[in-house]
Amino acid sequence: MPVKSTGQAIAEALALAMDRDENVFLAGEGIGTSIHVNPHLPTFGLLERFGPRRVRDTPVSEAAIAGLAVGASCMGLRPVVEIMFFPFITLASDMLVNHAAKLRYLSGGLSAFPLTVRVKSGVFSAGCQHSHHLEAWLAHAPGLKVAYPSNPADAKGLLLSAIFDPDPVVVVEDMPLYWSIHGEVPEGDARVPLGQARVAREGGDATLATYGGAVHVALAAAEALAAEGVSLEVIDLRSLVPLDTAAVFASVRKTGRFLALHDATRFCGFGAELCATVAEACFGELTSPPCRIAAPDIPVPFTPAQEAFYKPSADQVTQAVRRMVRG
Amino acid sequence: MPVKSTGQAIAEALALAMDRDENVFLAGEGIGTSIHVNPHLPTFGLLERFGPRRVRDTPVSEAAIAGLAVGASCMGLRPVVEIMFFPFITLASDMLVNHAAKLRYLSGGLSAFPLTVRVKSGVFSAGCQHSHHLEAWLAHAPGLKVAYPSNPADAKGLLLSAIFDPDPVVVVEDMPLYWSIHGEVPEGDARVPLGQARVAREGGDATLATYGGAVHVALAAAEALAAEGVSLEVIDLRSLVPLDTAAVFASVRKTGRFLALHDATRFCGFGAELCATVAEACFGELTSPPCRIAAPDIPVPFTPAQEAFYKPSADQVTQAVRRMVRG
Amino acid sequence: MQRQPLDRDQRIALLADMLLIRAFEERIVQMAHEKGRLPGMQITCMGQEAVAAGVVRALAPDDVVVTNHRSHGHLLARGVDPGALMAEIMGKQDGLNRGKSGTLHLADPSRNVLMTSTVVGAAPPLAVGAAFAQHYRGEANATCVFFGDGAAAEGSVHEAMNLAAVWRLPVLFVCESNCWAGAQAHKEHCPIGEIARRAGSYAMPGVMADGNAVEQVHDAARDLLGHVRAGRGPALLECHTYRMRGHGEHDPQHYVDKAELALWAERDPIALHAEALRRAGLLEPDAAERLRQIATAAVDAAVAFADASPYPPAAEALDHLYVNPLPPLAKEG
Amino acid sequence: MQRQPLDRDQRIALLADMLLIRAFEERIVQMAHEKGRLPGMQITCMGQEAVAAGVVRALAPDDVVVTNHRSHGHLLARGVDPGALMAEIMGKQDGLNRGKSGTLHLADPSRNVLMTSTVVGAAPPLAVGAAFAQHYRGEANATCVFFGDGAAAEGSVHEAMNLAAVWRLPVLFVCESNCWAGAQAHKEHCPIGEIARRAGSYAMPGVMADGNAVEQVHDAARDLLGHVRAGRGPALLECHTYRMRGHGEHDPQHYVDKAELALWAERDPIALHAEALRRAGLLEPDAAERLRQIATAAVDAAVAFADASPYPPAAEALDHLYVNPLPPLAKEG
Ligand SMILES: Cc1ncc(C[n+]2csc(CCOP(=O)(O)OP(=O)(O)O)c2C)c(N)n1
Ligand SMILES: Cc1ncc(C[n+]2csc(CCOP(=O)(O)OP(=O)(O)O)c2C)c(N)n1
Ligand SMILES: [Mg+2]
Ligand SMILES: [Mg+2]
Repeated sequence: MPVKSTGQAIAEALALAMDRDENVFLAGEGIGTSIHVNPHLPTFGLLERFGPRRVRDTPVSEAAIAGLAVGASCMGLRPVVEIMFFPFITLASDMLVNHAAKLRYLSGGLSAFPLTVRVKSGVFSAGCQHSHHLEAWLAHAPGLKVAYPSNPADAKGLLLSAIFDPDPVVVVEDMPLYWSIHGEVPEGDARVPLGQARVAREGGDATLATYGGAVHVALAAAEALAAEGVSLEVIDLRSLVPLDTAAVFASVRKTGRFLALHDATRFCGFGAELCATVAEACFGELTSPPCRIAAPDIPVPFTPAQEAFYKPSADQVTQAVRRMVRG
Repeated sequence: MPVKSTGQAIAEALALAMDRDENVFLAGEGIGTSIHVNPHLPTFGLLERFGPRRVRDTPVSEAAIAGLAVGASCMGLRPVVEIMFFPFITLASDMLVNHAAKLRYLSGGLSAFPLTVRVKSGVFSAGCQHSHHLEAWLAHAPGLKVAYPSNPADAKGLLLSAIFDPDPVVVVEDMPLYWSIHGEVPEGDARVPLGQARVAREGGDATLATYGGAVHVALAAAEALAAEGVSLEVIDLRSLVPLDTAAVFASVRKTGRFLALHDATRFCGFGAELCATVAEACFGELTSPPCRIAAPDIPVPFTPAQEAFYKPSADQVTQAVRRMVRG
Repeated sequence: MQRQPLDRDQRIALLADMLLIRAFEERIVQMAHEKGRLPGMQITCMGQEAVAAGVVRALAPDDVVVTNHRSHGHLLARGVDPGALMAEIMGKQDGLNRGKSGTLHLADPSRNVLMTSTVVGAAPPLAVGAAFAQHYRGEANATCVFFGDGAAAEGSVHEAMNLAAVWRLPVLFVCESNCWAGAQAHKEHCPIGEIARRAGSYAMPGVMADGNAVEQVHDAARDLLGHVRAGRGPALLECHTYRMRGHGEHDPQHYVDKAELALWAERDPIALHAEALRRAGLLEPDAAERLRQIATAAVDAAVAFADASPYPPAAEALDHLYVNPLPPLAKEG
Repeated sequence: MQRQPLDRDQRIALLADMLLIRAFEERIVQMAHEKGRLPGMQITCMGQEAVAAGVVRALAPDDVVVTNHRSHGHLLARGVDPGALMAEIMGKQDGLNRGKSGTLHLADPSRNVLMTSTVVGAAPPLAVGAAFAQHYRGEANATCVFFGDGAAAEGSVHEAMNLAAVWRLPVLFVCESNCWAGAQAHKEHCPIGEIARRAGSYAMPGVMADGNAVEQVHDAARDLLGHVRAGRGPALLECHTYRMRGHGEHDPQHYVDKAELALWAERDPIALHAEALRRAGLLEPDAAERLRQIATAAVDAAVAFADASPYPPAAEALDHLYVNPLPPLAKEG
């Protein structure tokens, strides 16, 4: 299989979906003509290839972008729109939460909204108005589905599933992965179903569930722990809604220990859902308290050392696992 | 102490704050001239009493209302603005989450934003574009504080604390309580500090933590359980941020059992945070898995029987407690 | 632009539409005050019938309608079945949306009443999306969106108009300017008194019509739809009218100047149009009354249909959220 | 409106301001391309100095400034210390905001540069809040808010203008219309080519100024501030200028027509103003060069100051969030 960057894999999914279905179009700020000249950007070259009818630069109007997706999808198109950075999803949140997620329900099942929102996440020295991990918001909005890939093959496969899913799906893309993570990517329409977690590394001593860029932090920690004889199972959730609780519970039943890891802040983060559901379902099998490793409850800081302080590290993971395993 | 409705108690807090501090003003849609003639509405009579300079009806512009609060508070005023119904907080969420919550941090502590947002919540036969419990969103936004009173005295006391707190505070008001719940309300500036839970009913067999209107559901359940010889301790959290974990943990250490209850949907709801934190901190003391009682993961339905189906009931609580206590 | 003059049947159809809407809304008002009869708040378009009839009759069947909380008139003018509408307002199983919508979020995709949002200001961006689909597919249809004068203060309306303009999308923006936004008078939220003048911010034509003169509304809508359908981008029609009742039936209108209300009552759109038809010799003496009876009978039948329909089962609350529902979450052990 | 003509010192001060801003931005550009020197993206106002100097010099010290991501010029014209500014851009402890803001969210409340938001379109509603406070207290000051032409497409800008207008708040809206929003040309986001014309939607005066002619900008700002201070409500000033570099230094401007860029380079605001002063006999032959050297020296000193400042401690990331911090969460057993 060819090796691609995560950004290239996403671009491949977008191109494939557009080739396959005339109803697919792209819209967003700078997705056609971009300030960037970077072949690892997911929309690189797509304007040239598909033209301005299907690859549409929008004004800076997040509510209208989301409204465009809702309205067009209700007419049977398959919009794939981009919200440039995660904090700006607030500006689209009425359209996503009160409309994309609810209008089918309100119609009594008469309407459908097969739209996809791509949103760029991550921490990249721009401070808290550009970086804010809000996946727990999306996951708490019934009617949305949420995918959060960690690698090129999943980024492609989950995006394809999202685009061809009949319901609204938000795909969170950890922007730094675009160029930092390369991997084998199956050719063609290689979808990864929503709601199927992946065991990123097998292990027997403890289970860690995570998603997105944090998967790589977890894998680094698992590697370090292996050298100490501690074996950490890393589950890459891949989608948060639907959530593959079966995979998580099966692993916890095997290891008896559970950790959740994410770049979002801790309080009311997605890790709370994970720990709560594991505590409820696997109470008898847990040999130690579930544990969250997450960012502190602060905005993403700007100055480099503080930014690093914010982001959960492999070190924090190894320490937490060690404490857990050694009692 | 005089007995008041929850709405009257809130009105009392607003009037008291305005009397005490010229920097306090009110703004929102219909908070001056209202379509309602109802003495249990929190802003009833305030326009007449304080005049249109301090009680300001705004256009239907939630982002501008929130921006008004952020900008005015940065200048030293103490705005108290209203977002009419909880789902519309989405439209204010950029201003609240990216600005009210972050601008002090970004200033390196030079600025302060002593603003209060009152938002009306609850389920009242208007469907899911008027009813959506989003307190977990607010609690997941570092930089905000969140209060959620259940009765007249707390509604008054928490609102006073919010208004005079130097940080941004969102106070969620369960609208149906305005007229349905009456109680004794201390006169004068009787603040209830943010971050102090209240034991609403003592009990020894299990601990239930909740807030807002759900407190009354929990108390009804506790009453029913008492008749069966099961004693449920009900903790009214009163504020979600800061969260009085000490009070919750102390109770769980006594009872060994924990339930979280709220009207919000279950997945990634505030109950996840409660169960996760209890599971982490009180693992050894828990004799059964923590348990969430929450709305199903659907929008608030319109038709009456489905609306009732949505809302967690005392029956659901008693059943869950029974299952837990009887093993 | 050349516009066909309306023939007799068309002019009478406008009257019949308005009478049906009026009869329907009068019944809603009546039932709203019968305890336990209708769940939730009841918002009517009483007095604004000419906007609904005049605009909607100007649309082609394939045109799309997107509307807001004050939508009964738009749906009825569109030919939506009054029985299914009434049943939905009651939350019944045979309602348009199986009781999921209630009065506030009515949709009838079979009649291209595509979406309704009760979030003030949300309908315009939704409509822009629908119009985009029409444009993308090369269809010659338009999307017509109704919003209130109060809604014009929402940022979403600006974004929608701007996007429709730069992309030249076929949207007819219809502002039902009824002098109120809740208890707020027009001048308290609009500094220029006229929403239509904002069309200039988006290089689109903006027309202010007398919203109580059904033929004026109709003609303006037809003209602007001509512009829109010709691929020349969106257009804005403001219809100046009056909300004859409170915001909803829970609003006693205590803040409304009774003299102002009386003045507008004299300009009742139905009476005005009937009078015009009579003067033109197109309406026999008892014809209006006959049409009114037909409308009443239709509403009677609608109520009977709705009354006969059961409520949907409570557990159906779990349905209709996703096309592909989530798998049930794994449960303990 | 009667306006005092500027005296020699004032006209030279405008030149000095622009030279300082230019020198500062040139240094930022240079340092942006030195690896590891400046964290994050670097956005400059190169070419737009006349807007910053012309508008900010028209303000009184008690007036409030709210700005956006392209703010260096606004702060420097306001007299903010270049050393503290440079240190902040570097993320240093002696930066304006102890490294918490970086280049994108600079605030200096001591100079009434109250808030900066890098959320496009957010500055105007924040400014309306500040102006409300001035109005509420009966102060005679104004709030001046800078936003881009791209930002004008955001709903928040509409809401802000509308609210300021109905409440007649003292806001001067300044649109820096620099022909680009990222890689998007003006006509792709604005259907009328001129943001100033939208003032008519809010019953406020709207003026389009040549944003490269500092005295024209200054005069227009003074006139509009006169209107604003007189309690006659907000005003809108659009300054037509050009973003001479990429959106930020990470943008190679590959989509920019080099001929267009060259045309604008010929209209450099500094050269234009220096030439005007020279023609008026107000600038000795080497005076401009002397002022340039002063500016360069100030920037040298700023860089030296910033370089000497340490980074703030990592754990300080936990500070400055709340005035009344949350109590630490209770921990296990
Ligand atoms: C975003 C939002 N804010 C507030 C409300 C509450 N609300 C419902 S209708 C209304 C007034 C709307 O006035 P207008 O747009 O003129 O429509 P009208 O009711 O006059 O037809 C308000 C404020 C809402 N539904 N949505
Ligand atoms: C709400 C929001 N959307 C998108 C962005 C990304 N962004 C930053 S600057 C910019 C372009 C702004 O253009 P304009 O307002 O004209 O300002 P200029 O950069 O030209 O000064 C965009 C889209 C943002 N910061 N905030
Ligand atoms: Mg209205
Ligand atoms: Mg620009």
